[in-house]
Amino acid sequence: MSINDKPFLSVRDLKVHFPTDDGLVKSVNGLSFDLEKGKTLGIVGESGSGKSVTSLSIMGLHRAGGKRGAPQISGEIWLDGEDLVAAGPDRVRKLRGQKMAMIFQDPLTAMHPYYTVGAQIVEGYRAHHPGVSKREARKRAIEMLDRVGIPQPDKRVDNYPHEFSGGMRQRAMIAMALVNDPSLLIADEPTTALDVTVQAQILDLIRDLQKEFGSAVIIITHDLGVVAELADDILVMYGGKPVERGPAATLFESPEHPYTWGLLGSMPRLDRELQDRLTPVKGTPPSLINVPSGCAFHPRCPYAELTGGRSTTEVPVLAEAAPQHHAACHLPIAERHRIFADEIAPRL
Amino acid sequence: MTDSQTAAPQTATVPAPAPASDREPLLRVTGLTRHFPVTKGLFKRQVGAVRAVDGIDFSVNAGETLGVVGESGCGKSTMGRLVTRLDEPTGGKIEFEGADITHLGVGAMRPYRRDIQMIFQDPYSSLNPRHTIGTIVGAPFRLQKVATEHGVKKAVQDLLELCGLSPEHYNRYPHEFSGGQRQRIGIARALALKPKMIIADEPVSALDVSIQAQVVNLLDDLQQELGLTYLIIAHDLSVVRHVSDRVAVMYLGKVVEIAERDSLYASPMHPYTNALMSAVPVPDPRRKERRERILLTGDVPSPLNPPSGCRFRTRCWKAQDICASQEPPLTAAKAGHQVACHFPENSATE
Amino acid sequence: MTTPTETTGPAAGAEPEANSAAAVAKKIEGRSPGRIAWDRLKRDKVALAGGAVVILLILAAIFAPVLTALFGHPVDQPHPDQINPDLGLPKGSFGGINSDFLLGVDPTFGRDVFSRILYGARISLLVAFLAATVSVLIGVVMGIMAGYFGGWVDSVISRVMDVLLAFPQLLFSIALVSVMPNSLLGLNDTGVRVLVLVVVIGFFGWPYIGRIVRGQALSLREREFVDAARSLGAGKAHILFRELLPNLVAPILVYATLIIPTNILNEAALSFLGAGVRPPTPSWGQMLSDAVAIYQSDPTYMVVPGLAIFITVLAFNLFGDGLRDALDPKGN
Amino acid sequence: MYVFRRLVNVVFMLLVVAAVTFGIFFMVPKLTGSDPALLYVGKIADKAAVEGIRHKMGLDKSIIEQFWLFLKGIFVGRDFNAGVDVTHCSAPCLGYSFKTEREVWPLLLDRVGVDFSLAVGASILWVVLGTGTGVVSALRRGTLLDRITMTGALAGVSLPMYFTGLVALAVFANNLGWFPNNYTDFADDPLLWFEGLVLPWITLAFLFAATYARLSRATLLDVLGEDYIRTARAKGLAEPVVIGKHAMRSTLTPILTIFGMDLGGLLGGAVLTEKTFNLRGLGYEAVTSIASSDLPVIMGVTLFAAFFIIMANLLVDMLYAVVDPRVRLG
Amino acid sequence: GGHKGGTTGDSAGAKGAAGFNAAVDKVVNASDKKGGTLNLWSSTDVDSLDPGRAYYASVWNFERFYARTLLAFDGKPGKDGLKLVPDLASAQPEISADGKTYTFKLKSGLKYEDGSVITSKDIKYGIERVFAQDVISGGPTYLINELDQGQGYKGPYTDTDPNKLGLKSVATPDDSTIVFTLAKPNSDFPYLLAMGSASPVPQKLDTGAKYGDKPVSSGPYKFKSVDPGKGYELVRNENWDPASDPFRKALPDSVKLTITTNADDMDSRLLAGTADLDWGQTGLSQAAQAKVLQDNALKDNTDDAYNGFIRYVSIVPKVAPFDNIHCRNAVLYAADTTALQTARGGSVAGSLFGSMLPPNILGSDDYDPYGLTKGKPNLDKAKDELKQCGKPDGFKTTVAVRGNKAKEVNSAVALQTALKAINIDVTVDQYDGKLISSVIGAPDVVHSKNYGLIVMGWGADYPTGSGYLQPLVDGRFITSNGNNNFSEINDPAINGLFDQAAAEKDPAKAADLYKQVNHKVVDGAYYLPIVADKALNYRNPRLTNVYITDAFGEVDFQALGVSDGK
Ligand SMILES: Nc1ncnc2c1ncn2[C@@H]1O[C@H](COP(=O)(O)OP(=O)(O)OP(=O)(O)O)[C@@H](O)[C@H]1O
Ligand SMILES: Nc1ncnc2c1ncn2[C@@H]1O[C@H](COP(=O)(O)OP(=O)(O)OP(=O)(O)O)[C@@H](O)[C@H]1O
Ligand SMILES: [Mg+2]
Ligand SMILES: [Mg+2]
Ligand code: NI
Repeated sequence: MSINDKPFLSVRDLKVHFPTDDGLVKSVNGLSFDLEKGKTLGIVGESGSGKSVTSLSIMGLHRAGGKRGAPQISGEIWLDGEDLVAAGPDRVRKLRGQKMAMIFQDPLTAMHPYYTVGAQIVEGYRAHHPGVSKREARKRAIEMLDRVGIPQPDKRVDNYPHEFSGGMRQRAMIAMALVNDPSLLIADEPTTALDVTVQAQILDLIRDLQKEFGSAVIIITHDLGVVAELADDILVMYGGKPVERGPAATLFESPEHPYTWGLLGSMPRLDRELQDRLTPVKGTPPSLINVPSGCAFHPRCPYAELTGGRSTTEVPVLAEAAPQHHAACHLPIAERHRIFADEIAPRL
Repeated sequence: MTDSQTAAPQTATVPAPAPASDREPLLRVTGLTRHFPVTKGLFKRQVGAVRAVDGIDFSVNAGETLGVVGESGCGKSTMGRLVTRLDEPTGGKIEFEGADITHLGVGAMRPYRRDIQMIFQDPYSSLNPRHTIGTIVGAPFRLQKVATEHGVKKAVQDLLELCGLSPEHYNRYPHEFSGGQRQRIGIARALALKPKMIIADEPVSALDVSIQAQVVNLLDDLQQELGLTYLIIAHDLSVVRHVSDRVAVMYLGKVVEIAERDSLYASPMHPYTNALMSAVPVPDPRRKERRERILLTGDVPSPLNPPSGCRFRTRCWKAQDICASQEPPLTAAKAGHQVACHFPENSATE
Repeated sequence: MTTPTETTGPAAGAEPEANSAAAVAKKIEGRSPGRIAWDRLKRDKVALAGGAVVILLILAAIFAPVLTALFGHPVDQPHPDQINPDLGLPKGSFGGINSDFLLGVDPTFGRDVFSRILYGARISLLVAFLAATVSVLIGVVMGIMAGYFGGWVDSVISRVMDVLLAFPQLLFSIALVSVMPNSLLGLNDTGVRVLVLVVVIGFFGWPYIGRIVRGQALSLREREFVDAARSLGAGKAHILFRELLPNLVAPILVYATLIIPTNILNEAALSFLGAGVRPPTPSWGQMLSDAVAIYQSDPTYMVVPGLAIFITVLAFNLFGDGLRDALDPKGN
Repeated sequence: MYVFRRLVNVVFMLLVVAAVTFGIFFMVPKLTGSDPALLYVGKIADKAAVEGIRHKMGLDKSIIEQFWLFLKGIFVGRDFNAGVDVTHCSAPCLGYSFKTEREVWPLLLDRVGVDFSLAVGASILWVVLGTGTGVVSALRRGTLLDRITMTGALAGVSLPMYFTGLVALAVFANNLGWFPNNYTDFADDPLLWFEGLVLPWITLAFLFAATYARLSRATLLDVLGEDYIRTARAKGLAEPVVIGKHAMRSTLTPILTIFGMDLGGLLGGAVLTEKTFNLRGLGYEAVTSIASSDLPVIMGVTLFAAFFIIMANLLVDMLYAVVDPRVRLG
Repeated sequence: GGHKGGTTGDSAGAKGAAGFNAAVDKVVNASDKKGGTLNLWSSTDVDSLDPGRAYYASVWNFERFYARTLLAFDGKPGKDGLKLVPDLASAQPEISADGKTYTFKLKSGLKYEDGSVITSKDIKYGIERVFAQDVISGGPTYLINELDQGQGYKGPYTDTDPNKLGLKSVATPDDSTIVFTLAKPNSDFPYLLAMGSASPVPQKLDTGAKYGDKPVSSGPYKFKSVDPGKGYELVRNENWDPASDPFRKALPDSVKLTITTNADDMDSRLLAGTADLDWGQTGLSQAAQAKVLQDNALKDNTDDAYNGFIRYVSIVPKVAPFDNIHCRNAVLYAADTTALQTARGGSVAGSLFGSMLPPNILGSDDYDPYGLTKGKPNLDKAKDELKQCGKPDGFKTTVAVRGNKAKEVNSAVALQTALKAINIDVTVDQYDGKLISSVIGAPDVVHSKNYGLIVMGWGADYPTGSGYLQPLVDGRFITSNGNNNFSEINDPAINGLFDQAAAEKDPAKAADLYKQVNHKVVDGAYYLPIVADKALNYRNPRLTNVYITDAFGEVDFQALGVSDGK
């Protein structure tokens, strides 16, 4: 296969396992997806479903070496024709910040408290543009701050992170991530720490910037509203595995997996009629050490019996349910559609 | 499909919010103020004050749920702490069942504590990690010296069951439970003394989406069953819509709008409420292009030095000179809908 | 929108919902926080070794008379035959170590060093433990009050701690020890010295515990369970001692174990400076102090008490370190 | 303004220390029924002689008056009667030693040189060695090297310094004869000064380095878990930059704090070191003055020691504000 | 063993004169070679260089370099050094028949270092200074006791006399005559005048309390530098006339006294030959001592001489059951003197001694009725005495000991162990060593604390029987504070013997009286002598004219010279 045939970002059977005292934590256990330039992928899933671990794996930010905390990573991560899992740490480091960049959830802790915002942006720029002078880099930093909508960027560039408000910090983080025009931007819960009104500003900003730079974007969140705003494609994760993947519109319109139904049913929505009761997913998220046998969702799945026992024994694979729309569920497609139409859709 | 999660019986209908007028308010708050002094220097000279809550009025009727929304730092939690008397108000008055409880001391307040209970935001920090569930849920009985028919243990186990937990959990420690279960424990504790009113500060915001719904349903069911009155603080407008009968919107220590739920969500009058609503991301990709969003500029100003006049004017697209000089009072714009704005939207006069 | 502040640990949270019939994988035994710490501690072999040495030392100190009777000679009995009368030094090399005197004899008198080390351990451990108790008691009460009440209470207590830490405490200890009468409250000379050492070491040690407890109390105060207790009508005493104190047990235990080796060093230092218990009651620091004058001619007499102090302190430190790791919530 | 306020605070703390010290050492002779004057008469105590000495020492005045005179001496100086004429002891005057009848202030200035020499050399050694090993073992966490250095550090913390010092003396001074155990003033002969202090430096540094190694390792490990380190890596910075620039800066801040305290403590007298190595610094002076109830010297040493500790604290706080922009002094 | 120490071999071998204890009663390396620097070292600083304020024996010894007195101890080894010879005085004093008036004539041409003449008024002024105890404190006060005679003289600084010479008992009819009038005869009076506190001080140059910073020399050397805590340097005083001086040799060109902080360092310098003599003469440190004793070449350069101290245990008859002499006897018989000696550091640190008058004082003898010098306890006799005392099953008592003196604590512990053998249960009570005056020096305290036994030591301020014994055993010397007669002996017979001796002009006869006092004290079982103290001191082989004078129990500093002229 030639390089050009490959998608810009292609993750193949990614497994990230952490050895701990209590056992092997299978944080990501067989994840595959593709992402093209200019497209946005939304990854949703509950806390602990392996979203952050996935993004850190792509960035190569898991700690290598040593005994504790270093995960066992297997599978392939192809970025622009290069396998990041196979590449050496030095190579990945060169790509990091330049070709791929990341925005973190909590901008306050993600910035060094002792250095000015400007200095931290300049540093990222100069790391990949060794020839650039400090003054030029500073100019670039001011330009980036301006670009992300920070007023008076020439003054603010010399502020420390704690002197910024939450929204401004997240903007500064974005400026820092975009300073080298990365072609892949990963945003791990970029707005969770922010207020709705500020969140709206930031989401707008990300969308505009993506249009402008044409980069590929992965947005990670547990808020279905946020992905609906931004994503072209959506990947739903449960217990370290993808359970459903598809274009945003279809996924929201006709979700295939009972877990996705659960997610949609459990959130009150402003855009719908008021329901009397929410429909929660019963039970609690699974242990990643002792992942339930078969379908990891089966202990919480109201339809597990309908699989004729397969759900407890057989691990479902992601199978195409509709064009470009895949789900990992033992329920026959027809059955799924029936249940959705009869029981779920009316309540949503 | 029935929800097997909760033991409480289900009701098929949405309880229609009764008109506020014909009920006696259980809780009435007038001019409530809390300023946190900012001190400086050797002699702790006061150089200013964080006006966290700056004169708010509202009342909650028996059996209803008042939802309070607002952005981070607008004073929601402070308000909640004042009402539960965990904090001392700087000014104003809090009346519970007609009695003034504004400045009662620990001892004098104790009897009222039975009637006013609280559910906390963080299911991790609100349970003492060194106490067993039995101790935690049984604490109200011991502290209030309430005699129980079959002993505290039995009472606690009943409560656990009521909240969808197993009585066997009696001797377990909080760290052995998931977030949702812990929040249930917190709720069981709040219910122990059969309170009349429960104040919940962000009761579900620390929970995962799939768990959040379980807790919201539980709160609903308990209200039905026990006839509770809720004051629920949250920043998630959708959750608030789901649980509340009436909703108050706060901005920088002030209530800017307070209305019946449907009226508020259908036709918000304060520009800020409008902006808030439009900012909520909607989980529907088809709607994203069609929605017109009101994007606010800038951040919430500092409560240390709030803007003059209308506090929202610095971010308001409708602001005029009068907004800077005159503070708009909270007035009833229509039945069951009060707003504090010089130029309210969706109003008859517009 | 949710703000997961903490991920539910998969192991801890894997408890199935009560009435959800399907059980999630492994059911975890209900373990109390103390039990968890103990399980962790059990895996730390080094800490366990330290703990074992500590226990042995305590036993040795308790049974010093028995051990002396079995393997040594009475503590205060001189053995002039073991001493070179011209030099006042033990006969034979290595401080007179032989099959009869396992650790040799002390210069001048020829008393059995083995017995004296054992009896010295009694003083060292007694002073260390009692002083730790004093420090912990004062430190916890002061720290918890400063941390919980804040305001002027905190200011006053913190200032007192600052002043105490700025005091040249060794000097004070020496001064106080030197002016104490030889009998007090019905105690004999050694009793008085021990009492003074305990009071002095314990008193100057409390600010360290106080600061830690204060810091912890400050952060615990912000935890919502304190508000929860208050909202149930709990009084101050209940909050301080029923809600906060159980959460302070871990740091207190850790710092108590870590303050003991410090106290042992302090006691030895004071004895070394001549402000400890008085001869003929043996103590390790005093033996070292005696050894300063003659370490060139009788190095064994310096090495033995030195090693005794070292091993004891090391064992306590190892154990304390392990305990800290085991009780540290961040540890897993 | 901040500095001024802190300095007022320093003076206040010193006054408290002075008052308490004065009170204690004034009361002690009263409690024990011993008369300091008796200590300074000759072998055969004569009533008149004792009276004379008591008057000369000012011990016949009330405690308030004595303390007042003491304070006056510090701020404006005071007069002493030397028999033939009155001598003025100019501020800062800590009085005259009862025992040697030398002025206390110059005596302490002279003594502090020893502690200064001790502290400077030892602190350089221990900071470099301690943080160095701590950082290396944090970076090599879990390896054999880490385990060995940390066990070594724990051993270092557990060794009483008077024992380490004696062993060092026995081996290096006595057996090998490498370093003389003798202090020479820097001004007299820098080389001998250096040689004489090598052993005390190493002994002290060994003790402190162990603490610093443990502290810096723990702190660095904490810092390495911080989000901003991950951010630095995400920017594609080379690992040495991440460690050297981002992690180290945060690691050094808490180390700075205890360094200030330790240095302050050492400057105010290192009693055990001085006794072990036969040095005559403030610590020695303190012990001997207590042994001889020499109140003016006791007061002087205590104030010196407290001053250094408090000033070190102040300095650390101010440095902290320089290092950490989040800290505002106000 | 190998010879690790310095380079001392050649001189010891070459001259052959030296040897262990060679300087005790002989002059080692007698020579008149002048020049060079005498390097004295000390690990303790001087208490004061002001002759009126010094009390250290070594300073008194050292004063002979710069402070002359009317009479002075002769520069001779051993007992010969106890003889007083005229120094500033032209001859021995004229003593009146009633023994109360002493008249001295000064030599002519005596000068201070600045060339001014030394007059009898300066001597009187020097003596008067001692009366100003609020300024000139710390020195011996015997002269006040003898000369005040009820006048209440407060010293020259507050003297209303225009010439500040208001002390009535001393007259200076002219500049070369001085007359002392005593209240009662005292044959020891000349010894008081031989103390530095009776040396002349020129009134013009008196700086009061600070005089010790620059004492004005009347002797062969004057101070070049005074650096307290560090060192002192003496250089020749050109205005000193050797012809006027009966014994001083003044051999070296300069004398340096270096104060070190480190006794070990000093000892290694001594052994290495870079220091000449331990100025304090307190003996080598234990490490150096062990080294020296194991190496004969080094040992030849040492002297282990009596220093005039007796270490003893006072037995207090005022505290029961020691009111019964048999109980006191029991202690004496049960004492294991070898163990007690070992506790003090072994035979080098002192020899067993049976009585209470040290060997360097006239009248001392080998009296030992209890057989203490045999070194073994006599338990049978002890038990017998116990029985006679009515305490056959033993009793309890307390021994008081200074906590800061390791050797004394060791002694107490050794005594405790020894007495256990006859069931005397001894509690060791350590008191703060600086509180001697108010603890064991206060009879009330001794009684209330039931101190039956007190460990102490004593050395004479002037080498006569009364100088040594009177403070210890004369009942009239008992004071309520600062008492030295711990046993509170108040025996009219003993007191009378002292008076007799004071009136006795012939030293030999006086010595005999002191011998009687000594025997009476020993027979009364008031004291358990432990050892007659000795100190093992090292002398640099390059030193000349080394000998130990019994006057100070130390090497006579002023006689020393250096053979190599360096
Ligand atoms: N270093 C590590 N060692 C052990 N387990 C780890 C480690 N890092 C992550 N995990 C585990 O991997 C699982 C997935 O974590 P991840 O952070 O990817 O979740 P997430 O989906 O991002 O959740 P959230 O929404 O809370 O951010 C979690 O159970 C977590 O405990
Ligand atoms: N104890 C306090 N001292 C000083 N200021 C305080 C204190 N508590 C709260 N504040 C300030 O009061 C304001 C309101 O705080 P509050 O916690 O009530 O806001 P909130 O609406 O609950 O915000 P969030 O949504 O973040 O919980 C904030 O600016 C906060 O910084
Ligand atoms: Mg995450
Ligand atoms: Mg809040
Ligand atoms: Ni509802």
